[in-house]
Amino acid sequence: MMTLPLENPISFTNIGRIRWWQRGIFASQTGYVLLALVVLMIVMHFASPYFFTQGNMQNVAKNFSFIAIATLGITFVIITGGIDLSVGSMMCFSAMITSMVMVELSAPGSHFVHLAADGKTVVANVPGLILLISVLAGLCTAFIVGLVNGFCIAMLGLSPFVTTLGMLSIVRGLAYVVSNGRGSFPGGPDADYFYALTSGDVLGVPAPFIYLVILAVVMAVVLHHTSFGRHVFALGGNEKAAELTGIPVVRVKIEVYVICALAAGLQGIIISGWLGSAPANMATSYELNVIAAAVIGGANLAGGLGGPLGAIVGCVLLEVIRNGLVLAQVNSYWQQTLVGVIIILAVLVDRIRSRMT
Amino acid sequence: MMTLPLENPISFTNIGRIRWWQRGIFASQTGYVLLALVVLMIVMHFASPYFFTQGNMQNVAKNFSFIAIATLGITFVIITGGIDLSVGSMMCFSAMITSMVMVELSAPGSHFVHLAADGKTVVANVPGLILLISVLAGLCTAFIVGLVNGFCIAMLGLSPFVTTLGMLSIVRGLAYVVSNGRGSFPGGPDADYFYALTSGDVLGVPAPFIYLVILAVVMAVVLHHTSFGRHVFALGGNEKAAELTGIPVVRVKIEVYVICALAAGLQGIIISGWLGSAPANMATSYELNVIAAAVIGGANLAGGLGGPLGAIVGCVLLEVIRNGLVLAQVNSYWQQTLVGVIIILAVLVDRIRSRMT
Amino acid sequence: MASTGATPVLELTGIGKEFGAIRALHGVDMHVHPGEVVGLMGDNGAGKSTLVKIIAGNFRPTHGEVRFDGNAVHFYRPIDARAVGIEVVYQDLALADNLTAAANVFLGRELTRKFGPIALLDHKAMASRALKLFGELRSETRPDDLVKQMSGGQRQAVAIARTRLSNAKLVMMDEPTAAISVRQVEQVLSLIHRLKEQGVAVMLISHRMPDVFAVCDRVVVMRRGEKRADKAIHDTSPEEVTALITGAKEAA
Amino acid sequence: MASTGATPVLELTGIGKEFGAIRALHGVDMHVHPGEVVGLMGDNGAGKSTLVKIIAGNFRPTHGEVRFDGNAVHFYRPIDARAVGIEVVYQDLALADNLTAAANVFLGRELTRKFGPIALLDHKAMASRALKLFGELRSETRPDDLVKQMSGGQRQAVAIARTRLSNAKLVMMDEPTAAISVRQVEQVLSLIHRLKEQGVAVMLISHRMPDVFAVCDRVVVMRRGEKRADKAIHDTSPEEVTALITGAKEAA
Amino acid sequence: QTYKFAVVPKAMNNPFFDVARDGCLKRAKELGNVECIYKGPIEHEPATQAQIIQDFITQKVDGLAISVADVAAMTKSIDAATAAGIPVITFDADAPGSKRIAYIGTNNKDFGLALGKQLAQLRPEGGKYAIVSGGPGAKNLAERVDGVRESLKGTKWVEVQGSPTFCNDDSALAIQQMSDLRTATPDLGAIVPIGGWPMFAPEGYKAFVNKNKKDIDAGKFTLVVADTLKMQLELLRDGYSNALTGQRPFEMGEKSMDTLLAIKKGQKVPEVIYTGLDLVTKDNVAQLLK
Ligand SMILES: Nc1ncnc2c1ncn2[C@@H]1O[C@H](COP(=O)(O)OP(=O)(O)OP(=O)(O)O)[C@@H](O)[C@H]1O
Ligand SMILES: Nc1ncnc2c1ncn2[C@@H]1O[C@H](COP(=O)(O)OP(=O)(O)OP(=O)(O)O)[C@@H](O)[C@H]1O
Ligand SMILES: [Mg+2]
Ligand SMILES: [Mg+2]
Repeated sequence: MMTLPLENPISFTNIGRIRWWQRGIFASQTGYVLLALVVLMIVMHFASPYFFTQGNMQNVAKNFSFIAIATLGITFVIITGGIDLSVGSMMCFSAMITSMVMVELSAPGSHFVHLAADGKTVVANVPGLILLISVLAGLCTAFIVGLVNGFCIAMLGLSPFVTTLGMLSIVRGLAYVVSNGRGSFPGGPDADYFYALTSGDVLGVPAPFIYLVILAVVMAVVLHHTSFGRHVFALGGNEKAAELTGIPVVRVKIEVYVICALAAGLQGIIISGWLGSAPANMATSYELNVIAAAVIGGANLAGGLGGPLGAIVGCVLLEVIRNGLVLAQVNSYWQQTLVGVIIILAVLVDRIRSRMT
Repeated sequence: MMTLPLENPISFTNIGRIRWWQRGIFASQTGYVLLALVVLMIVMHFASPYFFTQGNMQNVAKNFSFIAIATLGITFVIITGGIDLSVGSMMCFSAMITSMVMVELSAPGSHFVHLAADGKTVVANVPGLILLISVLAGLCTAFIVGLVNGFCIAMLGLSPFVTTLGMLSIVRGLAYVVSNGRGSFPGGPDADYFYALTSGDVLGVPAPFIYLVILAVVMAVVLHHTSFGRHVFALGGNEKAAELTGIPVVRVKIEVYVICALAAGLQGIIISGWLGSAPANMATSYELNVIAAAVIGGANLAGGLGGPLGAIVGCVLLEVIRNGLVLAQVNSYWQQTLVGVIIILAVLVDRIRSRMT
Repeated sequence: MASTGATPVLELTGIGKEFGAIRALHGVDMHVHPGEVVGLMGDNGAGKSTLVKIIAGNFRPTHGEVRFDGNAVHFYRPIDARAVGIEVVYQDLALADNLTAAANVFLGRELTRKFGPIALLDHKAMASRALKLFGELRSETRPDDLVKQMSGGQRQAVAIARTRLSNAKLVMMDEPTAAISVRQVEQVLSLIHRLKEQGVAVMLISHRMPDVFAVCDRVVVMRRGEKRADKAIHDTSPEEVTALITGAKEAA
Repeated sequence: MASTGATPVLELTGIGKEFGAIRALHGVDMHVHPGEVVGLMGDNGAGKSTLVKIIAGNFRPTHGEVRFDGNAVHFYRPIDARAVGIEVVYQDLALADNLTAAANVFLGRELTRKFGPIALLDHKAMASRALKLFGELRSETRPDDLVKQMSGGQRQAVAIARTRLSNAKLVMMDEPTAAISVRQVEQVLSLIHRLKEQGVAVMLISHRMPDVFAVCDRVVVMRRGEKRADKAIHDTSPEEVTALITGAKEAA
Repeated sequence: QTYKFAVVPKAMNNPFFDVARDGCLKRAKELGNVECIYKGPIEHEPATQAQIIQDFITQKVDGLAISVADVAAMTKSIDAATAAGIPVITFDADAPGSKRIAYIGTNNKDFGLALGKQLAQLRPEGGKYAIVSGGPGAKNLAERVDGVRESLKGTKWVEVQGSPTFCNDDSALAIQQMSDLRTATPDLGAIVPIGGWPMFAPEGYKAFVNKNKKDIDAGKFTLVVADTLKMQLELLRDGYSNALTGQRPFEMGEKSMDTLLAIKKGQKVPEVIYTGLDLVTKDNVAQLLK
């Protein structure tokens, strides 16, 4: 289209410079919760001299990575203004499918493992293939569940809360059905690779933490530098407007629930690798923790706000509270009360910001 | 103010009559979920001959009344666009305080019970006074918790999700602390009144059901025929507008959380009467059921929509599913899956409506 | 004309407001007398709505003082401003979409009937009163329809109808005629005339030059958060005001 | 003037729409030719926005047929209408409050740069392009500000700027000048002129009589969901149109 | 004639009850004329369990075997069932004051005492110890904690602050808490989980043990764990714990069916049937694994 030459270009005389501390993370809930986290860590340091030991820090890093990947996933959903209560069940179901498939494929006589003449089992195919297939099977399950969630919410227009609450029940039930309540254990020739990939570490950094960092960076790029991310935010800001401006709302919504389910599935598989088992009650009621972590980190359940950094900060905060209270040898009955108090105090710090403006 | 005489009063020539089936309950999610409920009950009748027996219907009536009162309370919160995750813990804590106070006051030597000459205890005061005081103590606790929730959310502006999640933890922790993890039992001279009032029945109608009906009617009147109710809806519709038009937003919000906590407290006290005990893990994770019931019945988590009939229909539906599947002797692992499927199907019925318009 | 001798209803001195790095208002002095209609004009983003919101207790000013009826006032919430007699038609209308038109008109001051100790809403009275108010505005708005389902102009009529309920001392209207039709515009202007006759001070924000010149006694022009002109209407012309708004003329 | 011989871009026959008991539209016939500017006027609640939303694929009509470029079309979603070349400025603006002005302008058609297989947003290009568009409209709107924090007129500028991105065949503007200032009104009108010159059909909904008479070739008047008049602009007068709108004159 | 017996666990998400269930199912199949219905609350929650019992009463099952989630609450339900003519027995967790006909299971106090005694025998020199428990509301677990404390009272073992921790039957959490306990008190001499939770996650458990392998081998850190599921025995065999004390849930299931059938046939049954405890150490683990 043709543009008019501007006689006098628009200038903004009443706009000052935004100071660094009024911008980006410093003006966000994430920033203030991070501040609260730092304060909390200092307090914990004085409550227990062992808090800042290398071993404990490794532990904390591993433990929070265990829910952080799922939190990254649910953050997408929360940004669109949705919610996914099925993440806990999904973690369990994916883990279970993965280890069942792994065991199944490793059974002598399957396509992958043959009996050698001397009666010992021999892996006939590429090493790692069984692992790959079983992890894919677990993720595939998650994919399908995410698709069903997305379909019900985006196409049929059901409420995300009810749909995913139903799915929580469905998926957990299926986990009981397939395992007959017994849970399952990864096994077979590839189990060792599996354990190495899930609970090993690289130069002292736990593997799950590395995955988390990679996924968080990818997520940051996707959210802020791709059209898809833009659409996710637009959906959460004003769904009607998103629809009117031609954003494929249905597709974006479905994608978001699929991402969330996949993240939960991956999370479950990693946990099961660390546990060495996929019990049927694994990750029960983790959904509340995962949502809480995202929300504490600054995602807004009303939609339109959230990001990977916040998700991680929220998870770290929850883990530091848990770990710290045990280290500080607080009476267990009081622990639960204190967890609640600290959570509320941590988000309260964010109010400093509104007072300051 | 003076009014201008109208030359020609406004008439609306392009407005037809709204047919009865396009109005009120018939045009609401509540109506369609009610329809789904009826269908489900018919199915259950064929699945189990015991379903429509008088005894079972009484059971169903009692069981759903057990979460329905709390659901009425949370419906207020949901209408304002908030959420309260602390209801389950609140139920437990109130029940525990009530029975602890009851036992405490009934101990010989307290102001209420004296030792007679023959060594037996004698109630010195009015019969029922102990009961009254202990129930008030339980409700008072709920009142305080509701006040704290409301204060954090309305005055400090914290997110309802995080605040009440923190409170869930705090209240449950306190329940463990006060009972030392052991729970408590109603006792003393007034325990029998207590049991009569909570698990008795009037002409075959369970007492909790009667309370429920009374409270639901009161709630309907409050929501639709008082200024307070109007303000609750306005808050859910557009909080900013409510603030601008001079609605005392802070007060209404606090009141709403107090009502919710009181309802949960009352609910807990009734349950403990029926159970004859207030165990420390009572009502664990009931918050999801309570919220689900409200949402299934047509309340909208985004605010502005909901009512007592919907809350009750939601509770009945959940109870019929639970009860029906046990009666139908469905494999218990499949039960959980089916619960989820039926919940989703029930709200799906509501989509018929949008298709029809 | 306004009685310039009396104390002004509203007096602003050195009002400033910053949103982070944006200086939305800077050193605004202004006063409005009872029975005076002041037009507030300015380019988009000049700070008009911000000024209205400060007077209405919606924001607190970063600098300066607001005096109402001769006393310095500090409004913490909109309800405080309403209590002293300030009524506002907000630019974004401030309607609760899930309520009916009648409910919105009476929001915050519902009509009730006492039944013993209990005050129940008087639905009928509110609906008929609302219908009368809409009729006065010549607006085809049905009191029992949900605001969600209404057209832009109907929504605006609901917001304007609200100000008619109380005996306000100052009525501020932020672009009340933006979305409404020719016929209703006339009604709103005549409404302003009637308010003036009753001694109510009115502040009218509008981009419609003819409307401002039809009803206002005085016009205040804002530009980039600063007051550039404050003139009696018969001392100025639409051309001058336009020049002030666009910045072609610096001040007057 | 419009080339009445060619096929119309848009042709409506017998369009009707009911919302429950409300008959928002009834038997509306209408056509718009390429390069023609049609003004759509009517009282509040007359059904103008509803008609726009039907053409834009937002609602489906209860009765009647929409033909675009000579073919009968059924839009299921707004994106379908956009795909064939219909651009709309909605009355409620359709902005995502949590995004910046630039992001809103480019919503649904972001500019990207390819890095291998990955297409990343080109923030700089979008911001500078948006700034240019706002400049064309003479609007003091900053591309990097959040829409949430913007004044009413700045928001409207963002919504108008959107239509400038594509090569639309039909642009519908639902009260585009309601909230904007004098200077920007001129720019919007001149924008409409330019669109016309490029052969784009424009449908302008406005309550501002002078604007309609300044740019439109033809004016259509609606009343209570029915079309009451459809006249070339030089065959009518503001007075007649006003009479038609208010119902003083039944039809013309 | 066939009988329908309902087995109601405290919580279906606990692997312990899966074993009991398997016992019931196996025995029911062997008996031929018995059907075993296994159904309980998903999580440990007394009100839900009471509602489920009500449903079974409505359904007129022929007998109920209940693992009591809350004594007072279940006493009412058991009495209601008895009033409706349904014989009730309890297993795993008892309600002594109720009208239940028999109890099949372990004495939880004894269980705790046994755990304590094992620790005292392994490490008479004493030290600091911590307990990991399941849920703060479970009575049987509280009894076990009391048992452990009682049997270690006269010894040189002292309990650290903050013990017991509650893992809510969550294996991952149990292991995390064990690591934290060890970090908090580096000279911690022993951890006694009074349920098998940490070992239900074998890899995580092994990782924890491997970190402390040196101390364990040196006899400075001891793990005495409750329950004797197969995977636990294997872990013990491989040197990942020092001792196990187990109940016999499978037997509880079997005996429940037998007892209910006997009651139905009008035979007299003993009021308390202890299924006994298995005390396992390196020496006898092979025999139990057989
Ligand atoms: N909440 C806010 N946060 C940050 N900036 C704001 C906020 N509200 C307004 N502003 C900015 O302050 C300036 C003045 O806005 P205001 O709404 O007062 O303009 P206005 O004169 O009413 O314009 P219009 O005629 O378009 O309604 C604008 O630049 C706007 O972006
Ligand atoms: N979603 C809806 N549901 C029910 N009724 C509706 C809905 N949308 C519009 N209406 C009704 O349809 C009629 C026409 O509305 P519309 O928005 O088209 O009017 P309009 O001509 O654009 O008016 P304005 O000039 O005020 O914008 C009104 O009576 C309105 O109440
Ligand atoms: Mg404004
Ligand atoms: Mg309109």
